[in-house]
Amino acid sequence: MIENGINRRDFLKVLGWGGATISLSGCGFTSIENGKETVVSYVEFNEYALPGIGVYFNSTCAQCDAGCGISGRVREGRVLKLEGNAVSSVNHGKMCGLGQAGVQAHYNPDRVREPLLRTGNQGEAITWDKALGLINEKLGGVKGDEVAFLTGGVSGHLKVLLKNYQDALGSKNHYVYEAVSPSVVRAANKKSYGVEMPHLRLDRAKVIVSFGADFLGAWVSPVHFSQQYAQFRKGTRPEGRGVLVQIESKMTLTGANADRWIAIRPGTEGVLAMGIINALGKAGLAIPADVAAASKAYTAERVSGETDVSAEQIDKLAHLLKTRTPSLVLAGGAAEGYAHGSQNAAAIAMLNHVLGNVGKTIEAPSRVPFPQVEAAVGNRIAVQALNDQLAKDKVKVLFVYGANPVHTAPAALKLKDNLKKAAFKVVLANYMDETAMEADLVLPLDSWLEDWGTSVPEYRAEGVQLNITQPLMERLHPDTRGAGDIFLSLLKQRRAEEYKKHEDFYAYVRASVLSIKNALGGMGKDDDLFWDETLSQGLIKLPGASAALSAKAGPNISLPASAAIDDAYPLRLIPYVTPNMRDGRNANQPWLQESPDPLTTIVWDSWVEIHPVTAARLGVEEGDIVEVTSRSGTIKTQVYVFPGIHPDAISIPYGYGHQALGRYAKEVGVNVANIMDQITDKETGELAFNETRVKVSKTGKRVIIVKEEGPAGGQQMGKKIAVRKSSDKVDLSKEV
Amino acid sequence: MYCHTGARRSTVAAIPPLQKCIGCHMTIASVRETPRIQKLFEYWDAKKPVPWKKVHDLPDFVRFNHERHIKRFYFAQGKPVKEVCGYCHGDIATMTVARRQKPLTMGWCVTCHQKDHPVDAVSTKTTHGPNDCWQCHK
Amino acid sequence: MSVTNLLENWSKVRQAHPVGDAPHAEYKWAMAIDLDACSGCNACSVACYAENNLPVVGKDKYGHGQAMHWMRIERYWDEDGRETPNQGAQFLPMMCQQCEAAPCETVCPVGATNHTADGLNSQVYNRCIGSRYCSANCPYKVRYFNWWDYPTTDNVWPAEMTQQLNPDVTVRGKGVMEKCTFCVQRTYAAKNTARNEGRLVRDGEVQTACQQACPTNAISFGNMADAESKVAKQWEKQKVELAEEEQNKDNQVEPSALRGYRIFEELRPYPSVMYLERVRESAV
Amino acid sequence: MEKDIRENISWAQINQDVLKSLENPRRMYWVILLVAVCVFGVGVGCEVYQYNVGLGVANLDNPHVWGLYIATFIFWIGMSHSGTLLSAILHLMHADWRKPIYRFAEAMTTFSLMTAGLFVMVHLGRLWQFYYAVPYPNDRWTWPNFQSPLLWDAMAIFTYLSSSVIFLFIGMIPDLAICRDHLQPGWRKKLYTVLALGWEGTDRQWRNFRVTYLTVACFLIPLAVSVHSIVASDFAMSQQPGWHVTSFPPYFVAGALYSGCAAIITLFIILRYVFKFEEYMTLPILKKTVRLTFAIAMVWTYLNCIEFASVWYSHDQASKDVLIQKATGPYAPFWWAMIFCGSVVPFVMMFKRFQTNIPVMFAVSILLNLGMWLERWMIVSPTFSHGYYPWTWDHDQWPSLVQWGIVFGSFGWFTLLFMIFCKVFPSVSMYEVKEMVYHRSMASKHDELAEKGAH
Repeated sequence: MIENGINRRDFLKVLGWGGATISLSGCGFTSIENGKETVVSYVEFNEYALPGIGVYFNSTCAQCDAGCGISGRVREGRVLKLEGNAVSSVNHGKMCGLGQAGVQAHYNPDRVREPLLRTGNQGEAITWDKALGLINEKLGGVKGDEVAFLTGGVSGHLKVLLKNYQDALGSKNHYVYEAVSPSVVRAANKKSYGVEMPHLRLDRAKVIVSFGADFLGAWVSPVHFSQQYAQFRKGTRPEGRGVLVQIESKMTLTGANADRWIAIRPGTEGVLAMGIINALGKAGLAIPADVAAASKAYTAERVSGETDVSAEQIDKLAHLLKTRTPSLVLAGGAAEGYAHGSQNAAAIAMLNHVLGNVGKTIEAPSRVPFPQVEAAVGNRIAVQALNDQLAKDKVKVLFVYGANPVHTAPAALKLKDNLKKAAFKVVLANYMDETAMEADLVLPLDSWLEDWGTSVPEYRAEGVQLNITQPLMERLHPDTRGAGDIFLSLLKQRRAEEYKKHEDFYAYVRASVLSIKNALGGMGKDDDLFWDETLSQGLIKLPGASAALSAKAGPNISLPASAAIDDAYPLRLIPYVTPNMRDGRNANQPWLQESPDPLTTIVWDSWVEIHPVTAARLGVEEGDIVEVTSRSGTIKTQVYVFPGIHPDAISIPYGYGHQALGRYAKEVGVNVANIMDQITDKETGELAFNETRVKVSKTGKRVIIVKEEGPAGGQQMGKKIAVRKSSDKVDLSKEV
Repeated sequence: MYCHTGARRSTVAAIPPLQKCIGCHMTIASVRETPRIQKLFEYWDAKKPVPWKKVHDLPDFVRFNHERHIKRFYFAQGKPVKEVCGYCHGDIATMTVARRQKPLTMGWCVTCHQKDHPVDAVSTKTTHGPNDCWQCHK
Repeated sequence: MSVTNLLENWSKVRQAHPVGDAPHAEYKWAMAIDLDACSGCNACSVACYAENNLPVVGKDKYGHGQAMHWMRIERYWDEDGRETPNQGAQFLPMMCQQCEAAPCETVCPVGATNHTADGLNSQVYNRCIGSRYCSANCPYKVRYFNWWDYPTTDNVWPAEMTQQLNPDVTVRGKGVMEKCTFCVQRTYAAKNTARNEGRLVRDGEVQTACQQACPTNAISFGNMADAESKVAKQWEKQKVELAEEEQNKDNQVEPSALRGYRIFEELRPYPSVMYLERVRESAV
Repeated sequence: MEKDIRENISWAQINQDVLKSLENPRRMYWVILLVAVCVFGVGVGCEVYQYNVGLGVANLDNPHVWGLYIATFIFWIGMSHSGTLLSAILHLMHADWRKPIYRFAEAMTTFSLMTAGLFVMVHLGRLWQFYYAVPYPNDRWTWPNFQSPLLWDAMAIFTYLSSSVIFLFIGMIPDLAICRDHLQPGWRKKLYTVLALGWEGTDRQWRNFRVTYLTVACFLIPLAVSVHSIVASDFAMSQQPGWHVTSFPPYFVAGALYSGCAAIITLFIILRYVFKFEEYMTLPILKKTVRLTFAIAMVWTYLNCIEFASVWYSHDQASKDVLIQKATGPYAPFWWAMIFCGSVVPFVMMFKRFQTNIPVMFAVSILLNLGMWLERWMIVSPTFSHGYYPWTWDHDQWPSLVQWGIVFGSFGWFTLLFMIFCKVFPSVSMYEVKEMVYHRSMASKHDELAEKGAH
């Protein structure tokens, strides 16, 4: 349906803003006025667009890294709304709120519109030639290992290009940073399953026991898991309705949907896992000798003492797991975020082995046939490493793309100061975010609805798929460019010969995809035809053999005795990764700010969740402004008394409190990263998210919290509104 | 219907692409030099879209579906184009500069939606336009 | 001139299906929402903002209860006094229930809200004079009033944002009431295509924005007049009768094992949305 | 008991006294007028602001969509009833003590109706589209919704307003003639000449006059009752807890008469002072009015109890909740204040010594009005903040200054109209007072004769 990029750009020509601007006069005037309004039409023919009728184009969502396929409704050359791409194996035509808000990333009024060069404290607009020239000049006389790249997770051909550019510069320092990535679990998985990201089958499990994996909210690939979850809940499926047990210290969205939500003392997840294994053994489940030995010490009494989970609850759980197989045990953010996170994760993984879930509900992912396009997944250690390099003055030129460490990394790192040591910092950005503010040169990026590209999601839902990103609309601002285009032109500075055949990134992507056409199942197809099909699909499914799982359970697990109470800082801080904000990169999209946090229903601000008991002890009430102090710093925010949290812990949402980014994000809430201690997981060296210990003190100020929930709170006042049935009182088998 | 191809396929009739205007006007020597046509060509050379004035402009909370009306009166009942389009747009053919000849007010629309029309050329069955607010108000 | 018109069409304007004498001819749009599938993720709500040009009101006005979310997710806790909510929370998506005998319709002084032939509760923005009686009389409180002039003085859509506005949906100015329309612009388009092909709209051919987004397929929407549609089947299986104010299954001696129910049925608005009760495992 | 009025006032004296009120009132008059103008100005300012910015400035919200505007609207409608009560009902009952005071009571009716009408407008979100609610054949072929109590309201009020204006005017004709004949030439004389409709005082004119007056009076009474019943049906016909009460129409009517009488006492005292009407608005008349008010107060209290009881013993839990919330929730202070002002304060009026004590009665009448205003507010607001749907129970929305400003301003507007009226037209009906005096003197004469006859 689409010939090639050049025509497509024409096709995407916007047909008169008319529609929108006029409709602003929405209600009110009823008269019919001659010639008051004007309407414009295309200059040239195009057989695709029929004014008044929406056309759908497929592309890939870039709001998070899950890589959902999208299908954008385009009318009169403007993209109006995003729907899920039914073909995509990640989201099967579905979408989350975060993705829906993608159009606001595109139309955002606070986007950077032209290259900005720092002069003093101002950014001075310069031309692209000047900007690129400047980079070239700054790179002159700088050794390869003095050049560093800090990016978010990259994959596909952009990754290839980036790699080539680094090679061209002779730089080995590519730091891939993801503030909220499940990196500890990856490592643990690698150990106990042989792969970092096994393919999970929630839809096959009869029981899911999740140690703080918020797979419905913000964990790895929420939309995909949500769909599996829907299957899992169906009473009509052969396994019957599945049972979800969520074990965590702070209730996540997934926890809110669990049949049984178990509040566990922070950090003792591993202990509970071992306790369950022990209980399973007692219940008569055959357990490998070494494992049994390892778990023997974890008696019900000890475990319930340490974890704060009652003994009979543990037995019930063991019984359930024993009787209903296959089951699936997940280790998520809550479990991994401690100095002994790896141990927790390992213990939990062992539980899977004991229950024999490996191979049943935990499958091997398919292997990506072209490793060069495989996702380079980010972690938090990257930014620590870079920070050390900067501190040691090892970095002269720094490129930043798709990451905002100044906002997301713990302030304890002093990254902001260390950045100053790098002589020349280039930031590729959509907004003037905190990191861009530190830059010497800011290069304005296309929005992902204007850009070309390919990507391979890290979590491979059903087989590998190469996602295509393509423009749904012509550039809003003439002077922005795609990251691909930028790196391509930078490469041309180095390897002109090699790359001059690629006019732009689009041409490069097209050429490279077509070069492996046969491997992509385009055997014998005409290039243009194959390309058009690819574009109209928005993705290519890759034939991929699945990797092997090494089903070995490492019983050597050393869990620390439950940490002693710290009197100075008695409470545990759990930074909450919300479904809307995630790491806060999308905070400037008003829909996300205004769509309430599912659990507290708070909007437009951050808050600290405190258990009623703790609140009573501290003498605070809802709306009190409190100081939350850790060893690394202090922040002030409003109290929300919340039953869904362990009394030993408090929780503050992550990703708020921007100091830049734009009108909808700036000064909204507080940044919890400012008080996170730089404590790392012993094995992987990853930042331990939940290790920070804090104390809470009143300031005496009080506000009325702005939230969706009214004064009646979660009460139904005896009215029959949201009703719940117990599973033994309902017959689901005959439902449609 | 040669120019406003949208009329039979979409709710909006759509202004034809400039290319189409040019296509004919290239060859119509008689008016080729008149100032308005000159202007047309200026836009064409500049490859700029023409900001046409809306002569038949409805309020933005009203939806008029060209397709439905054309489908019914032209295709089903086989009325001549002149009449079908003319009913709302007047006799455009005779205008150098289009003018609005019909009131296009709600009452005016309703007068028709009250009337009974034959469903198509052959059948004797009649029905009148829908009376439900959401047919036209959006 | 038009007193006759008034008298003739009165019944059309004031029809109350199915309690009235006018049965549903071709279409009766209805919904079923499975609370056991709903995870409360808010995707539907955001999708609604995107589809229906809903204004973002900002913190202050949200705090004043002037938010404009046509679809809101409500979060309830157990009320049996357990110290921790160890059964999780209870989410409920609430939007206009498109009542068949809608309390809002009868009270509007100018008849700006009416019942359409396909069983929707229409709201005509330009007819509304803002007496707010409809909202006052709505048991679900799902009608939202434009307290401010969001498009202009409040500048809710600055700069390029206006280009995202959906041309098929009016942008409401100050002083009018608005509410969920079951995405009437979509059903309208679907009916249009269907008519071109001389047929009725097929089941699944048209989706509401919320339904299309919902990652767990908790929402199903369709034509109740078509007995083969999924929605019709669900209602039928759950033994929920659109035209009943009290369901037969609830009068049995032993409690029904079915999950379907409608909110505030006893007030006799005959809502067109059926909810399916959330299920909680008894074994843990 | 002492007399309502001296029998031996000469008719000329009456004319003179009353006509004086058109010429030179006390200075207080001008003070009041000035204050009224300022207060009204505030109201106008607020309304202009609200019109331009949007109703949000009133600090209403979803679902709390109605506030003081509706409450005050009902309050003013209520005020209007007493005029009819005094002039029409008492007229038919031949209670002739009403004669000196019914004129200004009628004026009060008219003007409070006008004020109420304003609130309908102020309340609208799109005032500029108001004409949509008016049933007239239009090019859109559309009609308002005849099912909506709000529409009945509009119609009832308009009818009531127009007929009470007519009633007021007819009742004035003979007096206008008197003014015409006694005033020096000037714009006023012209005005009276026109309005007097060439009244000569011939028998025929008097006969027609009596008949017309009687007819309109009879027409007005059912109207008055219906108007407030319809206002009541705005609520009673809705489905909301706390509104859906069968006894609302009588309850509202009683409340209306109540606040009306209270207002009459207030104005009675003011006029008596400002226009030096001590001769005519005598304490005995005040006493009668006070007693009447007390009776109505008790009726209202009774109906209040009826309402509570019917809610309490109904099976409608939601309504009960609303009632409980009224008495205990955020609105409790106002609710109890209403009970106090409406049902406790009136007992002061039981005592003879207070019934004619002007300062006390003034204070009491003000309190009663306050109570009645609170009553209206307590009917409107709590239901919103505590309706069927718990999730949307809102934080009690405190009305913004704009809302208060407009309510405040309406009092200015009313006083303004009323004061101007009293200055331009005779606020005491001369011819009826003459009748009254005449009858009284006849009566006393008759007694004397009777005594004579005995001897």
